[in-house]
Amino acid sequence: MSDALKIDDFKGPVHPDWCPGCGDYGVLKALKEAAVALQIPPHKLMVVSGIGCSSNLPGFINAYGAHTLHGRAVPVASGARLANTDLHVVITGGDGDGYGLGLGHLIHAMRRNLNLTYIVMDNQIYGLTTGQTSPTSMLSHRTKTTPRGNVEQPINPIGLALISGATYVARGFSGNPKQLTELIAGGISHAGLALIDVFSPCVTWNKVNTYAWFRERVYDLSQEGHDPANWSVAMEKALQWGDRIPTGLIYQTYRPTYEEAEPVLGKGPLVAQDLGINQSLLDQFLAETM
Amino acid sequence: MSDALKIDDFKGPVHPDWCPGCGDYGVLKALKEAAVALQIPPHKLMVVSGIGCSSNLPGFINAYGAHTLHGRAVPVASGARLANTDLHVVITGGDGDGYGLGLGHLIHAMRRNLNLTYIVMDNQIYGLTTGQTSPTSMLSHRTKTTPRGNVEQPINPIGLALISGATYVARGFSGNPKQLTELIAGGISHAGLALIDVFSPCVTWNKVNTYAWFRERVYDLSQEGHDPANWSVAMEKALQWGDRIPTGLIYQTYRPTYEEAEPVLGKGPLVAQDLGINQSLLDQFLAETM
Amino acid sequence: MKADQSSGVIVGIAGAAGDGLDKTGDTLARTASRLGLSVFAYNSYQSIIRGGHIWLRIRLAEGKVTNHGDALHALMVLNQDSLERHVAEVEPGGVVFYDRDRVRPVPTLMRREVQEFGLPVRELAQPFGKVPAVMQNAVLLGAMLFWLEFEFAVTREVLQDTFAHKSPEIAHQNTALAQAGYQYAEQNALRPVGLSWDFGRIRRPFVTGNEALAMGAVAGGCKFYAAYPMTPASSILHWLVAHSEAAGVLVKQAEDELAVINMAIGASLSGVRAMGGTSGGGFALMSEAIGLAAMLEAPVVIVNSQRGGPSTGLPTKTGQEDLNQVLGASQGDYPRIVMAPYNTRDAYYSAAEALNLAERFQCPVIILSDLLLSEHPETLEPSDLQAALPIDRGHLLAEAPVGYKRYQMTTDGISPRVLPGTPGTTFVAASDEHDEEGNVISDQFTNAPLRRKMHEKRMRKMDGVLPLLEPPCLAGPQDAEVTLVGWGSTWGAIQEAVTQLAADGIVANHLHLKYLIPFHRDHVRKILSGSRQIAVVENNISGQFARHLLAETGIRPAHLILKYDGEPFRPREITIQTLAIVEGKPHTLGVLEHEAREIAYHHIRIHLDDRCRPSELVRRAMAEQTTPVWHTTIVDRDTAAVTGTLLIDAETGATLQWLPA
Amino acid sequence: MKADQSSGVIVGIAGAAGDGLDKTGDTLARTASRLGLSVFAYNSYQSIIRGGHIWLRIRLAEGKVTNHGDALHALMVLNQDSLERHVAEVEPGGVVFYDRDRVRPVPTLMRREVQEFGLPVRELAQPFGKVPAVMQNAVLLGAMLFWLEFEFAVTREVLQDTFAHKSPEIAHQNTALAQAGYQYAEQNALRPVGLSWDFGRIRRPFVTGNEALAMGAVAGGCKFYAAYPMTPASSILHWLVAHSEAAGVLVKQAEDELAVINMAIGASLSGVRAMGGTSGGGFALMSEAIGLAAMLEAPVVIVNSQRGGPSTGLPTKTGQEDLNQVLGASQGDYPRIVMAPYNTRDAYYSAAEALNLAERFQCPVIILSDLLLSEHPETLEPSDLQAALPIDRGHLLAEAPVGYKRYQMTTDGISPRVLPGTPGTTFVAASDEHDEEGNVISDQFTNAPLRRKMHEKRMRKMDGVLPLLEPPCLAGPQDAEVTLVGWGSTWGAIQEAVTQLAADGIVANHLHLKYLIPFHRDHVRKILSGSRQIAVVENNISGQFARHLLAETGIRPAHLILKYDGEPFRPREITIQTLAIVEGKPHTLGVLEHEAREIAYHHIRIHLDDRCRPSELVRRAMAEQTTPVWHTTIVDRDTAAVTGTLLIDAETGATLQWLPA
Ligand SMILES: Cc1ncc(C[n+]2csc(CCOP(=O)(O)OP(=O)(O)O)c2C)c(N)n1
Ligand SMILES: Cc1ncc(C[n+]2csc(CCOP(=O)(O)OP(=O)(O)O)c2C)c(N)n1
Ligand code: SF4
Ligand code: SF4
Ligand SMILES: [Mg+2]
Ligand SMILES: [Mg+2]
Repeated sequence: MSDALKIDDFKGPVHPDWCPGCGDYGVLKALKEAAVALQIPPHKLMVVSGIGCSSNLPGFINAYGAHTLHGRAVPVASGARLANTDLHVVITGGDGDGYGLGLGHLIHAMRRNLNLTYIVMDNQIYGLTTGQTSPTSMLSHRTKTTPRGNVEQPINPIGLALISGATYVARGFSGNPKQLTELIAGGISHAGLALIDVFSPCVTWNKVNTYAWFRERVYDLSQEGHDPANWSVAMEKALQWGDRIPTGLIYQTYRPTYEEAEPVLGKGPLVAQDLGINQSLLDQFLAETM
Repeated sequence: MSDALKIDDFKGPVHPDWCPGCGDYGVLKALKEAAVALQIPPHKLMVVSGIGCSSNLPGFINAYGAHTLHGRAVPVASGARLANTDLHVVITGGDGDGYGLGLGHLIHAMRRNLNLTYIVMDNQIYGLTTGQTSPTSMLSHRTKTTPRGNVEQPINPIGLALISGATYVARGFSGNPKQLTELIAGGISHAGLALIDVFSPCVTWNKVNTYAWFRERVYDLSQEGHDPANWSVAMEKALQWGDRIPTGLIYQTYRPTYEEAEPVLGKGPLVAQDLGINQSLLDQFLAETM
Repeated sequence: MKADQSSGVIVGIAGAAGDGLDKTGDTLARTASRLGLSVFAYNSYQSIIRGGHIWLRIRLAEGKVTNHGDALHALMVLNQDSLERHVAEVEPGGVVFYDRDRVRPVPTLMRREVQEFGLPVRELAQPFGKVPAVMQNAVLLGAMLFWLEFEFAVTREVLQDTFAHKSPEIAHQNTALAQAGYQYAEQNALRPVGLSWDFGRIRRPFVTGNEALAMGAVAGGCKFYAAYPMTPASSILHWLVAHSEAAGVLVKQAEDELAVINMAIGASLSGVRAMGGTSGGGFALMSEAIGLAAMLEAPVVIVNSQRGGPSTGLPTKTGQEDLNQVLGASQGDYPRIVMAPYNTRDAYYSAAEALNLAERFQCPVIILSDLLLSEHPETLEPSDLQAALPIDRGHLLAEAPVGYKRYQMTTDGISPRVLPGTPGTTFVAASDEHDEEGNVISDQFTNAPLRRKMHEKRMRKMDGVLPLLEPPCLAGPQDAEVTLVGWGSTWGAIQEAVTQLAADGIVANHLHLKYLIPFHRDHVRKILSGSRQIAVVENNISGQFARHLLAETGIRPAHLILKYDGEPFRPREITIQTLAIVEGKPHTLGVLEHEAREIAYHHIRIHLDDRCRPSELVRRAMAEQTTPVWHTTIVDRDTAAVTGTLLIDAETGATLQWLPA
Repeated sequence: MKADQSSGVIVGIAGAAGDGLDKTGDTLARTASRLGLSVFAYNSYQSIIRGGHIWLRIRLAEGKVTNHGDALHALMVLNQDSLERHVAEVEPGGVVFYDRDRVRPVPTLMRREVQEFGLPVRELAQPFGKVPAVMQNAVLLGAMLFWLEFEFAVTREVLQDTFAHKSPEIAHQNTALAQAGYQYAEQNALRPVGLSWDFGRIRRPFVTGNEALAMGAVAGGCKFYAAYPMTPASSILHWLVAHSEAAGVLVKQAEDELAVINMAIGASLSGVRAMGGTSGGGFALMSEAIGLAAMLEAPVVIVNSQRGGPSTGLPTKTGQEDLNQVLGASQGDYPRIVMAPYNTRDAYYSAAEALNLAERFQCPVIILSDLLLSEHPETLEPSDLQAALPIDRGHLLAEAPVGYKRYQMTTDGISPRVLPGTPGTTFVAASDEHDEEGNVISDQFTNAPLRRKMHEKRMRKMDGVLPLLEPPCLAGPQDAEVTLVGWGSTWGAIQEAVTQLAADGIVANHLHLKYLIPFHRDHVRKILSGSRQIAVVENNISGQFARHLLAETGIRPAHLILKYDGEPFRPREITIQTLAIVEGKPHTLGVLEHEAREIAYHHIRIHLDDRCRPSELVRRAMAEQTTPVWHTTIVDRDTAAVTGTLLIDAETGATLQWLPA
């Protein structure tokens, strides 16, 4: 036990560049705690992000990582995972990144059911670009680009996940680190795609959806006897918003992962397989054409 | 009544280039019939498509049109509609176009609730590119790119529409032209975004989801006392697949359209508004900076 | 040009999509190939699944042929439209095969001494039960085989092999039909082509550029291929997916091209050789991530198989129109390598080479192919494709040294790589500017000098590339009258044009570029400085390569030989333009008679019914027009009575007016 | 360089994001502007919302200034890091303002004769109640105003106007704090700058390039603007959304850049003037649709405001790195226009001109801006921006003539346009190749000659563009020793460099290009043929414009003056490099002492704690190294005791080794 991994083993090379009080600190901590709980060595963990305040996370944890393009973390992570199924691949990013530009990839990834854990730091705003409306900004929210209030119905990430075939669907709150750690650890352990939408307040640009705002509203599904195996109930929970907002594991199910269905991976991780071709196989390929 | 519009008024300049028996013929006909039913003059109708067999439709109807990029019909149509709210803007395209490459745009358009009618000719295959798997190809479907059978859970367009805030959600079958005409006319009349997913068999590449396959399974919701105002029931219908597949108007509701919420459109269609600025307004803008 | 053994016989098959002419062509090509002939085929088709117009040309010769050639010696047409489109192309001494129940010859369109050979297809097919329409081509094919003086037994074998997995029934039926046509030709005194073939009987692979490229990728260690279907790149995906397990390549059809390249980059970051394929529109979508790969220093190979643009353009037509796009892809400056394989064999080796270069220099490598190269099949020599290729993984470490820095600022710009999963270190590959360890310097750690040095480090990698690439060399005599400069798939046609020019008494030479970035600046400058006249040959309207050449070498080619109508060059087109250059004749963009005729056909197809066709065309000045006009008489197909006159602007190509008779 | 009225006083304010220094700077700039001075400010900031390092420079002068200048005459620092980063830059005779409770001066870093002026901020703020940290800057500002010899009353007015909408309370508090600083300076014998300002007291607009461009778009009839936030284009979106109703522009924040441009194209098809804005990465995503606009002949204007790349690169830093990308955007050849405004005033007119050109030629127009031009504010003359601009909608018909063809093949390539909604005709705008009526010819109607002529028709439009664009002209004497060639936002710095060179006895002239496509080939060739030496000045590593120049004119500039560290050129940097060129001195990429110092600071920030800093640097050859090394002594901030030595490669910039003492 003495060489068990501790949280300090995941300490990143630099201090985060987030504003003091930013919700993303809580997510970073919970991710580290989850890695500790699962005893994943840093070199087996790969954290992939897009662009945004939240997407800076990979730089702040001791793990392999990729900090890619705005909206493209999901396909990069998908490739990384397919190429090396020995890695635990976690995606971290923002609501703009994941539900705006990257929405199509996310839905396709969910129906594909790759073994990925996707943590969205959902602050309902574009943080890094200084406070524009985001796909999860609430109706009437006045932001830099909606001075008269947002008129587009926000994305429902939980509902989308449920309808798109995600096999692990959860919502966390960075004000509840214990629950968040469990949700993330659960997501990483889960065989299949896990989407964890996390309320992660932007203390600088979002003056509506603050810690206090969430504290008044969130409740923990696990304390209300919620059955995460029941899709219909999960969908009901997905629709709940307002005075009471559910958090916790909303839905979990099992179906074959994409990796399991891919015969080429039967021979082990792609990265460890042989390269090239021998003449007899090439001749066989050529013979087909004659 | 003598100068009422007839179906021949919508006859396009050329004969469609679809394969004989393609489901898209039925959709074209139904669209024309709907225009006749609504007596929309051809010059007030604008049909926008992406790329695919189905997306060739605008060329085959007498109306203004745009035949754009694969997956981008929705934003082009959105711009066209915002710029001229006197036009009825109908989007026509395929499942690959709309639910593959274009999925993100679609979901954002649905939550935006622009007054657009989107008809997806869903043949569960990529027709024009010769038979690859599509986002709606069923599990196990063997296509050119899934020789061992598709392993990705198909997109559920109806469910996605419901969760994304579409205000008119319907499913048609090109084998049932009467119903389809009504659904399209209903969609065009509807104030807000209408998504009409149409089973439109590809007789060349999809040997599974044929006319016969659908005929055995589809039923008409309107004949079963379905209440299209009930979201939860609509969601149940969205999940129904297999022996019985519902068609008809699945869900309809009303909320302000984007156009209604946009103050600049208060002065009438953008295309008819004045251009330029006068010196006093410019001076006012400049004064803000001094 | 008459058919002969060495320059070959060229046969054409024309019909509509869905007529099954690809199968017919395949049977012919395989028969020839099994007999030991070289084959080069090119299929000109449209973006339509059924109907439209398909035009397949197959060139057969004893020696290697590198393009689909100029002449047309035999034509098989499956409908009237096809006959009218192509019959005028048949060389004197040639032959036209058709089903006389469906097609009526138009003698006025034919050149002299062309045999008309109509077969009573329905009657001949009768004895063999219910025969689907697409199978009836076999009757015409049989006659053509007789004309070609091929042994029927070989075709029988081919048909058996082809349909073996379907049913022996179908194989048998096809064979019987072809044989009926063969015999009918024999019995009805069809005059054969008259060549004394020396059949080598060596079996040769008959592969397309995409198949070769896919096999080359496998040989080169590609383990991950992602794509979204797009003509003309799709068949790489199709081949790889079909051979995925055997070849050990994980193949992923993604939701769009953005996903394609980003998945490939992800796979590359994890350490496998990854590739993606697309055409111009998909490449445009990928362009942001090309820069990402460069910034992350993730090796990745992207194939852009070009087609006619701009935009959706001509999805099933060829072009070399994406050079500008590839040169400009993505924001900022970054290292990358661009190569354009010049033939099918080269496509195989290019794929493997690209994978090596990508890993060696940890940067994106782009393979610029095009529809011609991607899709045309040709026979290769059995020894052309060698399986054992060097796999150079570059500076890849199995273990992380102490103090390891992923983006170490080295003198050659190459930073040793360890892969995620390696114990003892970690790093983040970041798209923001970063320090040697990968920490971003776009935020709190802003640092102008570090940025400068890291930017230089990346760019410095390019210095190492050129020495590894084989320099171009001049084919033909140094002191030729004209130097033809080409790149990519035009190689075969230019090469043959040089031979044709020699026959016309003009000494030309040929410089062909495969590597576009980096560019063999000094070599090319040296070679071209000895040239008397330079003409760049390319398949686009603006001379994209000529511009690149100027920007790289300072040499402005005096002449451009361009083609941008969607069709690949025929050698003779290059020859004719070269002759005009040598003779100092001006090049005009005016509408030629046969082009005006085609424009008239278009008007008829859209606006007049199928019962008429253009007959005479006269070019005239008109009072109200500053430009001359083609007066095109349109006649009834049956009665030849004049239906009216169509006026076509002989400069702009505009259809000006339709004057009914 | 000493401060003077005409070349101006340059003050710097340095701190962290969130320190409120933008407000402080704004108050200063507005005060100066209201006094009648010209102001040019440049803010160098990072991609971080709080913390990091912000570096704002404000140049104040009686006459117009066109750039942020070279020297630094006064410095206000809000934290220790900022002091250490910038104090060495303060000119002899200058002054440093700081809060003496938070910042400690480092005399060894300072140049001679620099006044150290620490204020007891906490104490001075005491009387005014609970003052938020960000407001305490006002105290330092007050002292600076005294030093500048500005009238305090004007600042009072500015503060009142600025905070009027918030609360009179805050306005009052701010004023009191500033006044306290002002008085403290007076009482503590701060030596003022010593200029006898001639305040013109003309109020001038103080606008950024993006604001000017947004206003110009409104003046030019833009009715639809779509964007997705992206630095440095975002503030166009912000300005337009805030003024949307007043200006009558429908502004749409879309879900991504693909949607942005496609929405703009849709709006354009419906007939409104539409524009979109982004930076390089977003432009990459748009590139497919740029070709779409060209193919549909849909007028659309896209602003690409460049930042440092490649990839995410330096999101808040400037660069001119996207010229290649813009030249290469999208597959195929197609007509388009590219222009790069050269200053704020020009940004206004460029937007309107771009909208006119787009409609006149029915093609995409790209405006290449950059972070410097987009974000820096400067004072304009009140008459600079004229509201009444010509709006040329090109060949737009209100009614459809009989036989109307949307894509008519005209001699100038421009086909008359009718808009959807017009009775009497209909057409489809198709991205596939099409005939004059818009019917696609990529399918059943395949037609090579029609394709050729339609492709030529589109491209022919370009012939009409150049005559409408103002040709570039040479500034300065014809027979100068060296010609500086620039494009876009570098105009101001190059202009001033020419003046500086004159002072150094070197006659230089200046050719500045605004229009990049089409290119004034003949004009430029003629102008440059008279040049003795040509140096291209640009903000990128590869000389993208120099390559373009060569490709367009055949002229290869002998020299490149490049900067690619994210910062805009200062005039003196250009002057120095020009002098080196004239003197034939070689340019080296080696790491200079101050750069090695910054690299050492980076190492300290990441690996050592904040208690040490670099002191002496010595450049030495080392036995094991082929390249020389900067031996950097690191000392304790408090005790100045040596902590260790850091070795930095003087060629590559690599941090080689840390040797603790
Ligand atoms: C293609 C592209 N478009 C736009 C941007 C600019 N951009 C950077 S971050 C961001 C949004 C950030 O919002 P979110 O993803 O919610 O992250 P947050 O900062 O709120 O954590 C945007 C628009 C970009 N980097 N790339
Ligand atoms: C960016 C881009 N990628 C790929 C293509 C190639 N492509 C054309 S149509 C098509 C799919 C068509 O499928 P669908 O939308 O379902 O239409 P269908 O032909 O089945 O009606 C594809 C992949 C393209 N035109 N553009
Ligand atoms: S701006 Fe918002 S999201 Fe970004 S670091 Fe600050 S608090 Fe967090
Ligand atoms: S390929 Fe399929 S979808 Fe396309 S036209 Fe033919 S039947 Fe219709
Ligand atoms: Mg956010
Ligand atoms: Mg489809």
